[in-house]
Amino acid sequence: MALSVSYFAWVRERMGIADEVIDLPAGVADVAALVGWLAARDARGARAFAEPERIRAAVDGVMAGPGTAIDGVREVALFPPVTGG
Amino acid sequence: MALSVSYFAWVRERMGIADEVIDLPAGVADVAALVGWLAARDARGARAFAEPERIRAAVDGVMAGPGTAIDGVREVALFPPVTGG
Amino acid sequence: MIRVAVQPAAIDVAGELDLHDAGGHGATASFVGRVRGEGELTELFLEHHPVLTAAGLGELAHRAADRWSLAALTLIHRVGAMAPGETIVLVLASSPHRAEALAAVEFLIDRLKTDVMLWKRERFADGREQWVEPRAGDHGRAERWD
Amino acid sequence: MIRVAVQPAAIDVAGELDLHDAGGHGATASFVGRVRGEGELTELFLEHHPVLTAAGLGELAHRAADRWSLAALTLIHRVGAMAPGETIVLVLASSPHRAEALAAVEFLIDRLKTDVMLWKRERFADGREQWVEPRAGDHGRAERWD
Repeated sequence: MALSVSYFAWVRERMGIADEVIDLPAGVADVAALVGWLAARDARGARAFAEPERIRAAVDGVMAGPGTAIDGVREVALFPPVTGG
Repeated sequence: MALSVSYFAWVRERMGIADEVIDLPAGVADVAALVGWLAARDARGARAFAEPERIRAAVDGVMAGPGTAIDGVREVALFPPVTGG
Repeated sequence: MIRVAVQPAAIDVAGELDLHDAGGHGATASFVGRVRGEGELTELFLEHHPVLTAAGLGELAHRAADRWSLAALTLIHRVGAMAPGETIVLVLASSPHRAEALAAVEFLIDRLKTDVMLWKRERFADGREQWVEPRAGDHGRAERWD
Repeated sequence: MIRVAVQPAAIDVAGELDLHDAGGHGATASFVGRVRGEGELTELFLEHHPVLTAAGLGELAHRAADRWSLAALTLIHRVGAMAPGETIVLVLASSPHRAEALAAVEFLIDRLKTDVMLWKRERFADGREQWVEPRAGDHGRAERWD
Protein backbone atom coordinates (compact mmCIF):
# COMPACT_ATOMS: atom_id res chain seq x y z
CA MET A 1 0.00 0.00 0.00
CA ALA A 2 1.43 3.39 -1.02
CA LEU A 3 1.31 5.95 1.79
CA SER A 4 2.44 9.61 1.70
CA VAL A 5 4.33 10.49 4.86
CA SER A 6 5.43 14.05 5.68
CA TYR A 7 7.75 15.25 8.44
CA PHE A 8 7.92 18.59 10.24
CA ALA A 9 10.32 20.58 12.45
CA TRP A 10 13.08 18.45 14.06
CA VAL A 11 11.49 15.24 12.77
CA ARG A 12 11.96 16.60 9.24
CA GLU A 13 15.54 17.69 10.00
CA ARG A 14 16.49 14.31 11.43
CA MET A 15 14.84 12.45 8.54
CA GLY A 16 16.66 14.72 6.06
CA ILE A 17 13.52 14.91 3.87
CA ALA A 18 10.16 16.70 4.07
CA ASP A 19 8.07 13.89 2.63
CA GLU A 20 8.21 10.53 0.91
CA VAL A 21 5.96 7.80 -0.44
CA ILE A 22 6.28 4.53 1.44
CA ASP A 23 5.25 1.09 0.27
CA LEU A 24 3.94 -0.02 3.60
CA PRO A 25 4.31 -3.70 4.55
CA ALA A 26 1.20 -5.51 5.70
CA GLY A 27 0.75 -5.52 9.49
CA VAL A 28 1.76 -1.87 10.02
CA ALA A 29 -1.75 -1.00 11.08
CA ASP A 30 -1.67 2.17 13.16
CA VAL A 31 0.34 5.35 13.81
CA ALA A 32 2.41 3.73 16.58
CA ALA A 33 3.30 0.83 14.30
CA LEU A 34 4.30 3.22 11.50
CA VAL A 35 6.56 5.16 13.88
CA GLY A 36 8.12 1.91 15.07
CA TRP A 37 8.63 0.71 11.50
CA LEU A 38 10.32 4.00 10.51
CA ALA A 39 12.58 3.85 13.61
CA ALA A 40 13.67 0.34 12.65
CA ARG A 41 14.12 1.08 8.92
CA ASP A 42 17.40 3.05 9.01
CA ALA A 43 19.70 5.30 11.05
CA ARG A 44 17.79 8.49 10.16
CA GLY A 45 14.53 6.93 11.32
CA ALA A 46 16.18 5.65 14.49
CA ARG A 47 17.28 9.22 15.30
CA ALA A 48 13.98 10.91 14.38
CA PHE A 49 11.79 8.44 16.24
CA ALA A 50 14.02 7.49 19.20
CA GLU A 51 11.37 8.92 21.57
CA PRO A 52 7.97 7.94 20.15
CA GLU A 53 6.16 9.63 23.07
CA ARG A 54 7.37 12.97 21.68
CA ILE A 55 5.81 12.34 18.24
CA ARG A 56 2.40 13.68 17.19
CA ALA A 57 0.50 12.74 14.04
CA ALA A 58 -2.22 13.86 11.65
CA VAL A 59 -3.91 11.22 9.49
CA ASP A 60 -5.55 12.48 6.29
CA GLY A 61 -5.59 15.98 7.79
CA VAL A 62 -7.06 15.06 11.18
CA MET A 63 -5.11 15.00 14.46
CA ALA A 64 -4.53 11.37 15.45
CA GLY A 65 -3.26 9.33 18.38
CA PRO A 66 -0.79 6.41 18.36
CA GLY A 67 -3.69 3.96 18.06
CA THR A 68 -5.28 5.61 15.02
CA ALA A 69 -5.60 3.10 12.16
CA ILE A 70 -3.73 3.92 8.94
CA ASP A 71 -5.25 1.19 6.83
CA GLY A 72 -6.47 2.71 3.56
CA VAL A 73 -5.47 6.31 4.40
CA ARG A 74 -3.65 8.52 1.90
CA GLU A 75 -1.29 10.55 4.07
CA VAL A 76 0.22 10.73 7.51
CA ALA A 77 2.07 13.76 8.93
CA LEU A 78 4.54 13.15 11.78
CA PHE A 79 5.85 15.99 13.92
CA PRO A 80 6.87 17.13 17.42
CA PRO A 81 4.41 18.83 19.80
CA VAL A 82 3.43 22.23 18.37
CA THR A 83 4.85 25.52 19.64
CA GLY A 84 2.95 28.28 17.83
CA GLY A 85 1.29 31.45 19.11
CA MET B 1 -16.53 77.60 57.85
CA ALA B 2 -16.16 78.14 54.05
CA LEU B 3 -16.33 74.91 52.03
CA SER B 4 -15.99 74.45 48.26
CA VAL B 5 -18.59 72.01 46.97
CA SER B 6 -18.64 70.74 43.37
CA TYR B 7 -21.31 68.72 41.57
CA PHE B 8 -21.08 66.29 38.66
CA ALA B 9 -23.36 64.62 36.07
CA TRP B 10 -27.07 64.67 37.02
CA VAL B 11 -26.28 66.09 40.45
CA ARG B 12 -24.74 69.10 38.68
CA GLU B 13 -27.69 69.37 36.27
CA ARG B 14 -30.25 69.29 39.08
CA MET B 15 -28.30 71.80 41.16
CA GLY B 16 -28.01 74.08 38.12
CA ILE B 17 -24.40 74.94 39.05
CA ALA B 18 -21.04 73.13 38.85
CA ASP B 19 -19.64 74.43 42.13
CA GLU B 20 -20.20 76.90 44.94
CA VAL B 21 -18.66 78.04 48.21
CA ILE B 22 -20.84 77.30 51.21
CA ASP B 23 -20.64 78.88 54.64
CA LEU B 24 -21.34 75.70 56.51
CA PRO B 25 -23.30 75.93 59.79
CA ALA B 26 -21.83 74.27 62.85
CA GLY B 27 -23.05 70.71 63.40
CA VAL B 28 -22.85 69.63 59.74
CA ALA B 29 -20.03 67.24 60.51
CA ASP B 30 -19.87 64.58 57.83
CA VAL B 31 -20.75 63.85 54.16
CA ALA B 32 -24.21 62.50 55.01
CA ALA B 33 -25.02 65.62 57.06
CA LEU B 34 -23.85 67.85 54.20
CA VAL B 35 -26.08 65.99 51.72
CA GLY B 36 -29.02 66.29 54.12
CA TRP B 37 -28.36 69.98 54.68
CA LEU B 38 -28.23 70.63 50.88
CA ALA B 39 -31.48 68.65 50.36
CA ALA B 40 -33.22 70.80 53.00
CA ARG B 41 -31.78 74.12 51.80
CA ASP B 42 -33.88 74.68 48.66
CA ALA B 43 -35.89 73.02 45.84
CA ARG B 44 -32.82 72.35 43.68
CA GLY B 45 -31.10 70.60 46.55
CA ALA B 46 -34.25 68.63 47.35
CA ARG B 47 -34.31 67.35 43.75
CA ALA B 48 -30.57 66.63 43.49
CA PHE B 49 -30.34 64.83 46.85
CA ALA B 50 -33.76 63.15 47.06
CA GLU B 51 -32.04 59.74 47.09
CA PRO B 52 -28.92 60.12 49.23
CA GLU B 53 -28.03 56.41 48.75
CA ARG B 54 -27.32 57.23 45.08
CA ILE B 55 -24.79 59.95 45.98
CA ARG B 56 -21.04 59.38 46.07
CA ALA B 57 -18.44 61.82 47.42
CA ALA B 58 -14.78 62.76 47.31
CA VAL B 59 -13.37 64.79 50.18
CA ASP B 60 -10.21 66.79 49.43
CA GLY B 61 -9.61 64.53 46.43
CA VAL B 62 -10.11 61.20 48.20
CA MET B 63 -13.14 58.92 47.76
CA ALA B 64 -15.27 59.16 50.89
CA GLY B 65 -18.29 57.48 52.50
CA PRO B 66 -21.34 59.11 54.11
CA GLY B 67 -19.63 59.01 57.51
CA THR B 68 -16.45 60.77 56.38
CA ALA B 69 -15.84 63.88 58.52
CA ILE B 70 -15.77 67.21 56.67
CA ASP B 71 -14.55 69.30 59.56
CA GLY B 72 -11.66 71.45 58.39
CA VAL B 73 -11.61 70.10 54.80
CA ARG B 74 -11.34 72.43 51.82
CA GLU B 75 -13.53 70.77 49.20
CA VAL B 76 -16.17 68.13 48.72
CA ALA B 77 -17.28 66.71 45.35
CA LEU B 78 -20.76 65.15 45.15
CA PHE B 79 -21.79 62.93 42.23
CA PRO B 80 -23.69 59.81 41.11
CA PRO B 81 -22.04 56.37 40.81
CA VAL B 82 -19.46 56.48 38.03
CA THR B 83 -20.05 54.96 34.57
CA GLY B 84 -16.75 55.26 32.67
CA GLY B 85 -14.78 52.75 30.65
CA MET C 1 6.82 53.12 30.51
CA ILE C 2 3.40 54.13 31.84
CA ARG C 3 1.36 56.55 29.73
CA VAL C 4 -1.97 57.84 31.08
CA ALA C 5 -4.15 60.51 29.46
CA VAL C 6 -7.62 62.04 29.76
CA GLN C 7 -8.34 63.91 26.55
CA PRO C 8 -11.17 65.57 24.63
CA ALA C 9 -9.30 64.87 21.36
CA ALA C 10 -9.97 61.71 19.32
CA ILE C 11 -7.85 58.73 20.40
CA ASP C 12 -5.34 57.76 17.71
CA VAL C 13 -5.20 53.99 18.24
CA ALA C 14 -2.52 53.27 15.62
CA GLY C 15 -0.39 56.17 16.88
CA GLU C 16 -0.68 55.02 20.49
CA LEU C 17 0.23 51.49 19.43
CA ASP C 18 3.37 52.84 17.75
CA LEU C 19 4.34 54.86 20.82
CA HIS C 20 3.68 51.90 23.10
CA ASP C 21 5.54 49.49 20.80
CA ALA C 22 8.78 51.43 20.86
CA GLY C 23 10.38 48.80 23.10
CA GLY C 24 9.42 45.71 21.05
CA HIS C 25 7.85 43.82 23.97
CA GLY C 26 7.01 40.11 23.83
CA ALA C 27 3.23 40.25 24.19
CA THR C 28 0.84 43.17 23.91
CA ALA C 29 -2.80 42.86 24.93
CA SER C 30 -5.22 45.67 24.25
CA PHE C 31 -8.78 46.82 24.62
CA VAL C 32 -10.55 49.44 22.53
CA GLY C 33 -13.98 50.61 23.69
CA ARG C 34 -16.13 52.45 21.16
CA VAL C 35 -19.44 54.30 21.21
CA ARG C 36 -22.21 51.95 20.11
CA GLY C 37 -24.92 53.41 17.88
CA GLU C 38 -27.80 51.42 19.34
CA GLY C 39 -31.31 52.77 19.89
CA GLU C 40 -30.79 55.83 17.68
CA LEU C 41 -28.00 57.17 19.86
CA THR C 42 -26.53 60.29 18.23
CA GLU C 43 -24.03 61.47 20.87
CA LEU C 44 -22.27 60.18 23.93
CA PHE C 45 -21.03 62.82 26.35
CA LEU C 46 -18.47 61.85 28.97
CA GLU C 47 -18.15 64.13 31.99
CA HIS C 48 -15.00 64.08 34.11
CA HIS C 49 -13.43 65.76 37.14
CA PRO C 50 -10.64 68.14 36.13
CA VAL C 51 -8.19 66.64 38.64
CA LEU C 52 -9.52 63.42 40.12
CA THR C 53 -10.24 61.60 36.84
CA ALA C 54 -6.62 61.70 35.74
CA ALA C 55 -5.48 60.90 39.28
CA GLY C 56 -7.79 57.88 39.36
CA LEU C 57 -6.50 56.57 36.03
CA GLY C 58 -2.91 57.09 37.18
CA GLU C 59 -3.57 55.18 40.40
CA LEU C 60 -5.16 52.27 38.52
CA ALA C 61 -2.24 52.15 36.09
CA HIS C 62 0.28 52.00 38.91
CA ARG C 63 -1.72 49.35 40.71
CA ALA C 64 -1.63 47.21 37.55
CA ALA C 65 2.11 47.82 37.17
CA ASP C 66 2.68 46.72 40.78
CA ARG C 67 0.61 43.58 40.34
CA TRP C 68 1.85 42.28 36.99
CA SER C 69 5.23 42.32 35.30
CA LEU C 70 4.61 44.91 32.58
CA ALA C 71 7.11 46.37 30.12
CA ALA C 72 4.69 49.13 29.07
CA LEU C 73 1.20 50.34 29.90
CA THR C 74 -1.01 52.83 28.05
CA LEU C 75 -4.35 54.02 29.42
CA ILE C 76 -6.19 56.73 27.46
CA HIS C 77 -9.74 57.88 28.19
CA ARG C 78 -11.60 60.30 26.02
CA VAL C 79 -13.97 62.87 27.57
CA GLY C 80 -16.55 65.31 26.18
CA ALA C 81 -18.90 64.70 23.26
CA MET C 82 -18.37 61.86 20.79
CA ALA C 83 -20.27 60.15 17.97
CA PRO C 84 -21.13 56.46 17.43
CA GLY C 85 -18.08 54.49 16.30
CA GLU C 86 -15.58 56.81 18.02
CA THR C 87 -13.14 55.40 20.55
CA ILE C 88 -13.92 56.09 24.24
CA VAL C 89 -11.10 54.18 25.87
CA LEU C 90 -7.85 52.47 24.93
CA VAL C 91 -5.85 50.11 27.15
CA LEU C 92 -2.52 48.60 26.03
CA ALA C 93 -0.41 46.35 28.25
CA SER C 94 2.84 44.67 27.26
CA SER C 95 4.73 41.99 29.09
CA PRO C 96 7.22 39.24 28.37
CA HIS C 97 4.37 36.91 29.46
CA ARG C 98 1.08 36.89 27.59
CA ALA C 99 -0.99 35.90 30.63
CA GLU C 100 0.20 38.99 32.52
CA ALA C 101 -0.55 41.37 29.64
CA LEU C 102 -4.06 39.93 29.24
CA ALA C 103 -4.80 39.98 32.97
CA ALA C 104 -3.63 43.60 33.30
CA VAL C 105 -5.92 44.72 30.46
CA GLU C 106 -8.89 42.90 31.93
CA PHE C 107 -8.22 44.37 35.39
CA LEU C 108 -7.94 47.90 34.02
CA ILE C 109 -11.09 47.79 31.91
CA ASP C 110 -13.10 46.29 34.78
CA ARG C 111 -11.86 48.85 37.29
CA LEU C 112 -12.34 51.78 34.91
CA LYS C 113 -16.08 51.13 35.11
CA THR C 114 -16.22 51.46 38.88
CA ASP C 115 -13.20 53.33 40.24
CA VAL C 116 -12.66 56.37 38.02
CA MET C 117 -14.67 59.61 38.09
CA LEU C 118 -16.37 59.51 34.69
CA TRP C 119 -20.05 59.77 33.85
CA LYS C 120 -21.75 58.98 30.53
CA ARG C 121 -24.75 60.85 29.15
CA GLU C 122 -26.54 59.60 26.02
CA ARG C 123 -28.39 61.76 23.51
CA PHE C 124 -30.85 60.19 21.04
CA ALA C 125 -32.23 61.15 17.62
CA ASP C 126 -35.47 62.45 19.20
CA GLY C 127 -33.49 64.91 21.37
CA ARG C 128 -33.95 62.91 24.58
CA GLU C 129 -30.95 62.81 26.97
CA GLN C 130 -30.22 60.40 29.79
CA TRP C 131 -27.39 59.67 32.18
CA VAL C 132 -26.17 56.09 31.98
CA GLU C 133 -26.88 54.05 35.12
CA PRO C 134 -24.13 51.75 36.39
CA ARG C 135 -24.82 48.09 35.63
CA ALA C 136 -24.93 45.61 38.49
CA GLY C 137 -22.52 43.34 36.60
CA ASP C 138 -19.84 46.04 36.49
CA HIS C 139 -19.32 45.87 40.24
CA GLY C 140 -19.23 42.08 40.22
CA ARG C 141 -16.52 42.12 37.55
CA ALA C 142 -14.50 44.80 39.34
CA GLU C 143 -14.59 42.95 42.66
CA ARG C 144 -13.06 39.81 41.19
CA TRP C 145 -9.71 41.58 41.53
CA ASP C 146 -9.90 42.33 45.28
CA MET D 1 -16.70 38.86 9.72
CA ILE D 2 -14.03 36.23 10.35
CA ARG D 3 -10.60 36.82 8.83
CA VAL D 4 -7.92 34.12 9.17
CA ALA D 5 -4.49 34.17 7.51
CA VAL D 6 -1.17 32.32 7.60
CA GLN D 7 1.43 34.49 5.90
CA PRO D 8 5.19 34.83 5.40
CA ALA D 9 4.73 38.62 4.95
CA ALA D 10 5.05 41.02 7.89
CA ILE D 11 1.78 41.53 9.81
CA ASP D 12 0.46 45.08 9.39
CA VAL D 13 -1.16 45.59 12.79
CA ALA D 14 -2.60 49.06 12.08
CA GLY D 15 -3.91 47.93 8.68
CA GLU D 16 -5.55 44.86 10.18
CA LEU D 17 -7.11 47.01 12.91
CA ASP D 18 -8.59 49.28 10.22
CA LEU D 19 -9.98 46.32 8.28
CA HIS D 20 -11.39 44.78 11.43
CA ASP D 21 -12.84 48.09 12.63
CA ALA D 22 -14.90 48.70 9.53
CA GLY D 23 -18.10 47.88 11.44
CA GLY D 24 -17.50 50.18 14.45
CA HIS D 25 -18.08 47.48 17.08
CA GLY D 26 -18.58 48.22 20.77
CA ALA D 27 -15.50 46.56 22.26
CA THR D 28 -12.36 45.26 20.59
CA ALA D 29 -9.83 43.17 22.49
CA SER D 30 -6.55 42.25 20.90
CA PHE D 31 -3.31 40.38 21.37
CA VAL D 32 -0.04 41.02 19.54
CA GLY D 33 2.78 38.51 20.02
CA ARG D 34 6.26 39.58 19.02
CA VAL D 35 9.67 37.94 18.73
CA ARG D 36 11.65 38.56 21.91
CA GLY D 37 15.34 39.32 21.50
CA GLU D 38 16.49 37.50 24.64
CA GLY D 39 19.68 35.46 24.90
CA GLU D 40 21.21 36.86 21.72
CA LEU D 41 18.41 35.51 19.56
CA THR D 42 18.93 36.69 15.98
CA GLU D 43 16.16 34.87 14.11
CA LEU D 44 12.94 33.03 14.85
CA PHE D 45 11.81 30.58 12.16
CA LEU D 46 8.24 29.34 12.23
CA GLU D 47 7.50 26.15 10.33
CA HIS D 48 3.94 25.34 9.25
CA HIS D 49 1.94 22.70 7.37
CA PRO D 50 0.85 23.96 3.94
CA VAL D 51 -2.79 22.94 4.51
CA LEU D 52 -3.39 21.95 8.13
CA THR D 53 -2.05 25.12 9.76
CA ALA D 54 -4.60 27.35 8.05
CA ALA D 55 -7.31 24.73 8.63
CA GLY D 56 -6.47 24.62 12.35
CA LEU D 57 -6.61 28.42 12.66
CA GLY D 58 -9.92 28.48 10.82
CA GLU D 59 -11.36 25.82 13.10
CA LEU D 60 -10.24 27.71 16.22
CA ALA D 61 -11.74 30.95 14.89
CA HIS D 62 -15.08 29.29 14.23
CA ARG D 63 -15.07 27.64 17.62
CA ALA D 64 -14.57 31.06 19.24
CA ALA D 65 -17.34 32.55 17.08
CA ASP D 66 -19.71 29.75 18.18
CA ARG D 67 -18.87 30.23 21.83
CA TRP D 68 -18.96 34.02 22.18
CA SER D 69 -21.08 36.69 20.58
CA LEU D 70 -18.52 38.29 18.25
CA ALA D 71 -19.11 41.00 15.66
CA ALA D 72 -15.69 40.43 14.08
CA LEU D 73 -12.68 38.18 14.51
CA THR D 74 -9.19 38.45 13.01
CA LEU D 75 -6.54 35.77 13.46
CA ILE D 76 -3.25 36.23 11.59
CA HIS D 77 -0.18 34.05 12.10
CA ARG D 78 3.13 34.76 10.48
CA VAL D 79 5.37 31.90 9.30
CA GLY D 80 8.96 31.67 8.03
CA ALA D 81 11.96 33.66 9.29
CA MET D 82 11.54 36.76 11.39
CA ALA D 83 13.73 39.10 13.46
CA PRO D 84 13.42 40.22 17.12
CA GLY D 85 10.63 42.78 17.53
CA GLU D 86 8.62 41.51 14.55
CA THR D 87 5.03 40.41 15.04
CA ILE D 88 4.38 36.64 15.09
CA VAL D 89 0.67 36.62 15.78
CA LEU D 90 -2.26 39.02 15.89
CA VAL D 91 -5.68 38.29 17.39
CA LEU D 92 -8.53 40.83 17.27
CA ALA D 93 -12.01 40.11 18.63
CA SER D 94 -14.92 42.54 18.71
CA SER D 95 -18.20 42.20 20.53
CA PRO D 96 -20.93 44.42 21.90
CA HIS D 97 -19.80 43.03 25.29
CA ARG D 98 -16.27 43.60 26.52
CA ALA D 99 -16.11 40.40 28.55
CA GLU D 100 -16.84 38.30 25.45
CA ALA D 101 -14.20 40.07 23.35
CA LEU D 102 -11.57 39.57 26.07
CA ALA D 103 -12.49 35.93 26.67
CA ALA D 104 -12.36 35.13 22.94
CA VAL D 105 -8.86 36.63 22.62
CA GLU D 106 -7.61 34.73 25.64
CA PHE D 107 -9.11 31.47 24.36
CA LEU D 108 -7.55 31.92 20.92
CA ILE D 109 -4.08 32.77 22.14
CA ASP D 110 -4.09 29.86 24.62
CA ARG D 111 -5.28 27.38 22.00
CA LEU D 112 -2.88 28.63 19.33
CA LYS D 113 -0.05 27.34 21.50
CA THR D 114 -1.37 23.79 21.63
CA ASP D 115 -3.83 23.13 18.79
CA VAL D 116 -2.32 24.56 15.61
CA MET D 117 0.48 23.00 13.53
CA LEU D 118 3.28 25.51 14.02
CA TRP D 119 6.82 24.94 15.22
CA LYS D 120 9.35 27.55 16.34
CA ARG D 121 13.10 27.31 15.77
CA GLU D 122 15.47 29.83 17.33
CA ARG D 123 18.82 30.92 15.91
CA PHE D 124 21.38 32.69 18.11
CA ALA D 125 24.28 35.07 17.49
CA ASP D 126 26.81 32.20 17.82
CA GLY D 127 25.06 30.29 15.00
CA ARG D 128 23.45 27.75 17.30
CA GLU D 129 19.90 26.65 16.37
CA GLN D 130 17.27 24.94 18.52
CA TRP D 131 13.63 23.95 18.22
CA VAL D 132 11.48 25.46 20.94
CA GLU D 133 10.06 22.92 23.38
CA PRO D 134 6.42 23.31 24.43
CA ARG D 135 6.05 24.67 27.94
CA ALA D 136 4.11 22.67 30.50
CA GLY D 137 2.07 25.78 31.38
CA ASP D 138 0.77 26.10 27.82
CA HIS D 139 -1.24 22.93 28.11
CA GLY D 140 -2.64 23.94 31.48
CA ARG D 141 -3.80 27.27 30.08
CA ALA D 142 -5.32 25.68 26.98
CA GLU D 143 -7.25 23.10 29.02
CA ARG D 144 -9.02 25.76 31.07
CA TRP D 145 -11.37 26.12 28.09
CA ASP D 146 -12.50 22.48 27.87
